[in-house]
Amino acid sequence: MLTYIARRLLTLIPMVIVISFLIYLGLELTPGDAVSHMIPPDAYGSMDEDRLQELRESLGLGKPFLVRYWIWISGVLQGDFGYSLAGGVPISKIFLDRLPATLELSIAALLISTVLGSILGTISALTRGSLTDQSLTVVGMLGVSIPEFFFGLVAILIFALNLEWLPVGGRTLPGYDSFWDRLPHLVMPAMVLSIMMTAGVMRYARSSMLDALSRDFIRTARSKGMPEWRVNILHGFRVALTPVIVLIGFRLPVLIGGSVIIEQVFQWPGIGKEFVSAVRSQDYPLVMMVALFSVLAVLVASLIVDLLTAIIDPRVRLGD
Amino acid sequence: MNKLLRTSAIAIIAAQVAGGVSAQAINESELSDPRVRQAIAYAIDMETIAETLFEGAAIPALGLTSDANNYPEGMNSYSYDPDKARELLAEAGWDGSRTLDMVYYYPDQLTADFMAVVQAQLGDVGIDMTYRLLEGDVGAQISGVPDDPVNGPSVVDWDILYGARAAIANQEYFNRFAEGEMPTVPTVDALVPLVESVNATVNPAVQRAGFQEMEGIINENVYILPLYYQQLYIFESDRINRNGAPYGNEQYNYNFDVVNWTVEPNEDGELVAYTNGAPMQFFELPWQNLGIWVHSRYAFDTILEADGTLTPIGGELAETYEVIDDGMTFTFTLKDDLKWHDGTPITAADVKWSIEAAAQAPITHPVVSTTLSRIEGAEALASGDADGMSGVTIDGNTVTIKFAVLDPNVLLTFSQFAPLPMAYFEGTDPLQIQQNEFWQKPIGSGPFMIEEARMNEFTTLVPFPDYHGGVAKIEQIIALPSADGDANLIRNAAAFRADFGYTKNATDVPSLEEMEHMTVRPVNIPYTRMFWINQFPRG
Amino acid sequence: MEMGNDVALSVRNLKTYIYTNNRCNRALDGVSFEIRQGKTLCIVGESGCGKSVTAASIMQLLPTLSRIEDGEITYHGPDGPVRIDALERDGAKMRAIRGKEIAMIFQDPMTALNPVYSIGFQIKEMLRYHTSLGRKDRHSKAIDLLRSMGIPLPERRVDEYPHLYSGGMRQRAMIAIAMSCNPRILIADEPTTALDVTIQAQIFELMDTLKRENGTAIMLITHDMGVVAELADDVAVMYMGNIVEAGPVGKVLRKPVHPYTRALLDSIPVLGRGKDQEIKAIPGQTPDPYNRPTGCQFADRCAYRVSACDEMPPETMVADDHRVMCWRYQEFMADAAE
Amino acid sequence: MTDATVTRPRTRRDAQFDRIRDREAKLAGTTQRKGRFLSKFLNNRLAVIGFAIFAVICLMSLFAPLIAQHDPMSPNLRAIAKPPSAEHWFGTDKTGRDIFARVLYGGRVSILVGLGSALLSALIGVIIGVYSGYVGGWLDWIAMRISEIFMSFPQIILVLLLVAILGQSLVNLIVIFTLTGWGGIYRMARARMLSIREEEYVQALRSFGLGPARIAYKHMLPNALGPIMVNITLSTAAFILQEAGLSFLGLGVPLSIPTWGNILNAAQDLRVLEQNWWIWLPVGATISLFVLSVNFIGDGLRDATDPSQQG
Repeated sequence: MLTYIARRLLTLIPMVIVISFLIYLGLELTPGDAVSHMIPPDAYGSMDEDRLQELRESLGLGKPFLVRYWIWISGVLQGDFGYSLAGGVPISKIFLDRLPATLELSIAALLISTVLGSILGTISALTRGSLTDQSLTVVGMLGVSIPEFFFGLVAILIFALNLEWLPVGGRTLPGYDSFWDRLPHLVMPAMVLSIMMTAGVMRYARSSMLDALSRDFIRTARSKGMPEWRVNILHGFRVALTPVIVLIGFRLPVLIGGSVIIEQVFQWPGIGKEFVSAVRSQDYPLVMMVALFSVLAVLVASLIVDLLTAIIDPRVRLGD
Repeated sequence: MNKLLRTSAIAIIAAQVAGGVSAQAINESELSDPRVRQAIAYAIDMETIAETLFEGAAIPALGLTSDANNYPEGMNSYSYDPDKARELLAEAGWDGSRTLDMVYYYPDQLTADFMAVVQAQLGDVGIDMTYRLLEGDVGAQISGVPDDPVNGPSVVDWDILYGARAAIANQEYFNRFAEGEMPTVPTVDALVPLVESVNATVNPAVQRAGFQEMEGIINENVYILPLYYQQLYIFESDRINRNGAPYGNEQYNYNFDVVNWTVEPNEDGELVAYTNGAPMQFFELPWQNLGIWVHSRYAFDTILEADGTLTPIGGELAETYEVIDDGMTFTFTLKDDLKWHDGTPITAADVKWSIEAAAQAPITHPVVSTTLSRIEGAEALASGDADGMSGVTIDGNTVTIKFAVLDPNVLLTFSQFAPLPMAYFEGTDPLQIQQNEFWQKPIGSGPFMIEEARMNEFTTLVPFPDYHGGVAKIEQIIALPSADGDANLIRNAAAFRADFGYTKNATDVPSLEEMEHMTVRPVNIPYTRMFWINQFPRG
Repeated sequence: MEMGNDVALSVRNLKTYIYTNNRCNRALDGVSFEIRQGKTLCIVGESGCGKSVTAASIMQLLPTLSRIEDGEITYHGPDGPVRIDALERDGAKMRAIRGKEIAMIFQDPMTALNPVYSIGFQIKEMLRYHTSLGRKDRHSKAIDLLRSMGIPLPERRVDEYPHLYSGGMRQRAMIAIAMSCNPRILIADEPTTALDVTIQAQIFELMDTLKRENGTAIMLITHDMGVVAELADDVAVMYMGNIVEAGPVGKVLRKPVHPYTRALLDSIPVLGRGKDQEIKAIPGQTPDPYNRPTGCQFADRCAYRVSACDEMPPETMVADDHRVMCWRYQEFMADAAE
Repeated sequence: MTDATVTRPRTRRDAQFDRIRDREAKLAGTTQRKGRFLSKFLNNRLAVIGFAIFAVICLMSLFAPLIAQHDPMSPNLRAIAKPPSAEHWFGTDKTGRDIFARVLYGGRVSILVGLGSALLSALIGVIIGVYSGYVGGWLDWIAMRISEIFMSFPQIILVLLLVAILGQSLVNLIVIFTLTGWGGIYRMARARMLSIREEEYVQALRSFGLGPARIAYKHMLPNALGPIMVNITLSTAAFILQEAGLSFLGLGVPLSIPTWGNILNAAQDLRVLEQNWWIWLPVGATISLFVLSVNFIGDGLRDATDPSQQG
């Protein structure tokens, strides 16, 4: 098991290096750089261009592309993630600041959607063809058909501004130290973020459950006189669970991606919000690290999925 | 206030222009023909746009500066007149075969809507126009100057730029008309000496005469088409009481006496006020955007103090100050017992170091940077021949600054200039001063000190007990990271999470005005939105 | 047919229809038979003839989109007769019968066992619901069962998952599950189709032993006439939802009275008859189940067809233990006698 | 006959079964069978509804110039943010443009972006996937590695990166969606090919001496079309939603072009959200309906083409 994990992780390295090179190259091809973004356009007309050029040089932006890439990648490989160009903040600090927020949001959404999605999907499968099933299917479809930022805006309008039940946004306020203090802030973004995924999980759980229920061992279990709940849950759901977990695992990085928009809507101080502003201000080192981090998240998630599958389904052997 | 400005403008335009326009193209570009530019001016119904689209939150512009005292008699208001526009186009031989490429750099919806309206109005007189948002390196795309200052070809790749000039000194509006500085206008010989003259005097009368003459020439030829004056809107919830403190240009530092403000206690009996402008990743050097952010407003004091219109009115950190030698020497004495927020004394050495660092920092505000670059020894410092400026000398609490070149804005500069504690910047290259970790939680000199800074979440400020102007009455200021023109500002305000702040975004104004707990006050600021019409042929 | 005391289960005029794809498939169209204690009833027929539906009807394990339209299924248990067809499909009463009174083993042991639970779990689950054994007793009983099914090292294998078992072992495990509560009836739905021939023999031997030792009634569904000859006491031949001929194995195999039985027997090689035996395929194809002939289902393929065959023939007793569904069985018998 | 004393209680299903049985009894003997695919698709009520909505929205957008009474681009400063009326069915926006016309014309662009990108990525994915799946070799290896690179990004991150690199424009957006979307279809097509490759008819074709391209595209591809079509519908839905999401971030199609996302973006203004429902509700509903209809179609296609799903 451990050697398997180690090997999988090792194969990630060339992949990550190639990807980082491609991103670096891509950003290199775009006009402008972080320095030009430090100046508001309204003020640009009267700035001293020579001074800015000096700043470029001092930030190392004047060096040839490959040299910069080399400096950057060797730094990263030694654990030095570099500094954000705009404010000189160590990227590791930005990550430490933002990552918990994004993880908190993603995991909350993941939990909501997993629990809700698998329960609803199972209900839907068990009542196949009924009105419940059909309504759940349509509602689920509706869930994946409404732009999530739009959902978020309407939710803010209703729950924060009209009903005043929940805060409009943000993650915390001064003095809100415990998780429970902050919980009201988390509710809306997590719910909205989880909508799409709940619908996805539900749909998937339904078909996975239907598939499991159509299998022979379900008939065997019934033929043994097992009660329905045991047939459905212990035999059906347990088997249906594997593909659902696989789906959820693959969704985790998607969630990190999906939170980009939700973080904007709800002023959630996470990685996604940081990424958008880094992209806008061409803060290469930061863009690179966020992109790489998300790639790593995808790759590691797929590894975790493999491990989880192996734990859940005894038939699966990890490839040697 | 809004009305007042408008009527004064109308009074002036009542007189007819006495023409002296060379009514023909001066190079291959049709846009170098003043009649075409005038036609554009006539084609745009700015009055109606200001009233409807901007819902009154814009004042149609007459000159580049918004101060009617700078206008000569007989300014042409180019009131909406599509027939006149068509006539001028016909005269100029405009055949409609050219589609103008309009660019802009504000990503908001209102700007896009404004562009759509302008497109329709230009189309109405026979000028086809498409518009696009500039991306990437905006600065480079709008500031390139042609090698040949008459025939071009132009370096910038567009026909019209919609942008703005936000200035604290009137000279900023005109300085680019100096020889070979303007990306869009072939050098206008008549303007070159005028630009020089307004920069070389501290005499307001001389400056005004220069501004009037320049405004007249630009207005007549539509070298730049001023569209409207942006106002700034201060909003304030009914919890806040300014206790008589004035309102002014919130983008810059002015005396708004925050020490004496009070706020209604919250449920816990604490005097907590919310505002916006907290940092997202780091606190910005207060030398760039001089008064926008929460820290530059509350945590840093400037040498001098300005009123709401940014006219210097006295000392802030300085006890006394003086301009002597016909403006070539500026000297001031710091108050006694000034302290940084960490309790260490603010010294004249801190000030000298700050002046020298600001002169070298790449992103210092242009007006400040121009003033500092005219100090004796600035060039030697810039070229690396000297470690400091020979023109800045200190004696106890007194700082004396000698200028090599006369600067008209010395007092203005020092009313906006906040010194930093040099102890934290040892070994820092001034070029990378913004990259210093100091900016994660700066130590300032103002009435409030930063208590907690959680980037992208909030910043809290508490009164500085050793403040030279007394201890502030509000017990805590909580700043959220929303900003001017950010949709979140309105959401926070609606959710009672913004007790005071400002916006320049016309879309925000009606929203804020509709909130029962909110009062919105428009403030006239020097901020003109305009079209730069590219009069060089495109390469 | 006489109704002896040894009858474990009787089925009378059973009609089961399947309603998938918005169509109606009359999978069982009036089926009657009995299963006797300590005896083996073999149900034979081509695939799709309704053998498995019969088994599923008895166990009430029909697919969702199907129902028993008509007829009676009566289980003659120790507490008196129970009308299975009237029980709620997955209700408590039905569940008490399943596994405990009537157990079933399935065609494909590869898929009939739940892959995510150990074999032991799947046996003990059964014991937990149908016996009052404690946890430890259940475990040792599971091991005993596996051992008695001839599984080597049962102490270790009891905790293994099905994918580690070979096909034959899985079917033994399946039988172990089925036999764990000493059911009075064992229904085996083609239990060896998916297995090697050598394994088949072992499995059947095992079943035969169980029948003899426990007196279990067995209903064996198969399409293999060789198996029938080997194991059956009684035989029922099914074709398109009807039992066309039923009787003791000796009579049905040796002297079939239905043309279909004959055709079925002719279409398979019989061990011991040598290489020269004539094998005749049954002409034509089975009709579309959604578009059945109105009369005798076999008519289209039958050499004895007459116009009367357009109507459904009644069940006719040839002897007191031998019945047939054919208008012309007498002609057929006469021909066969020649 | 069933003994009345021992009948089970009737359920909703029984009624349904009775209906089917009675109908069958009536139809006995007659045959009328549509193609299995079509009949299954038509039997899926949601898929038919979806297709109807899809068709209506597409046709209305296509014939926007005939249907819309107003120019979607021409502002009217004297009729700003007017609620729906006989003149303006969906009211007017903040510059007095007719929202109904904008939604129709916006549909053209949004559908072009969504459907166009989905079709393009399917085209690329299928061309490469089918060939490399059948032939294998270095081409397969390279395509696989490239797709791995694309697919190891969360989609939105990759899209944002590419927007930053390529810049904002309509064409770029289609290119970006295509770049991010082809990988999935490629992998699916490839996997289908790998399994079909082992089937006997393919071996037979090969023994006839047919070229690999002909076998792959002419004979194998049709057998993989079902899942590909499903994938196209799902991508279309996803791209249309992403277009709207990018507009929200200010990184979508330039605001000078009306698209559904750009129109809906007005809802970011709290006042519009609270007071001018007609500015965002019709377009929000249109996006959702359209995406919903595409999803219904996809679902119907999936059921209709999946042989394992009976009933």
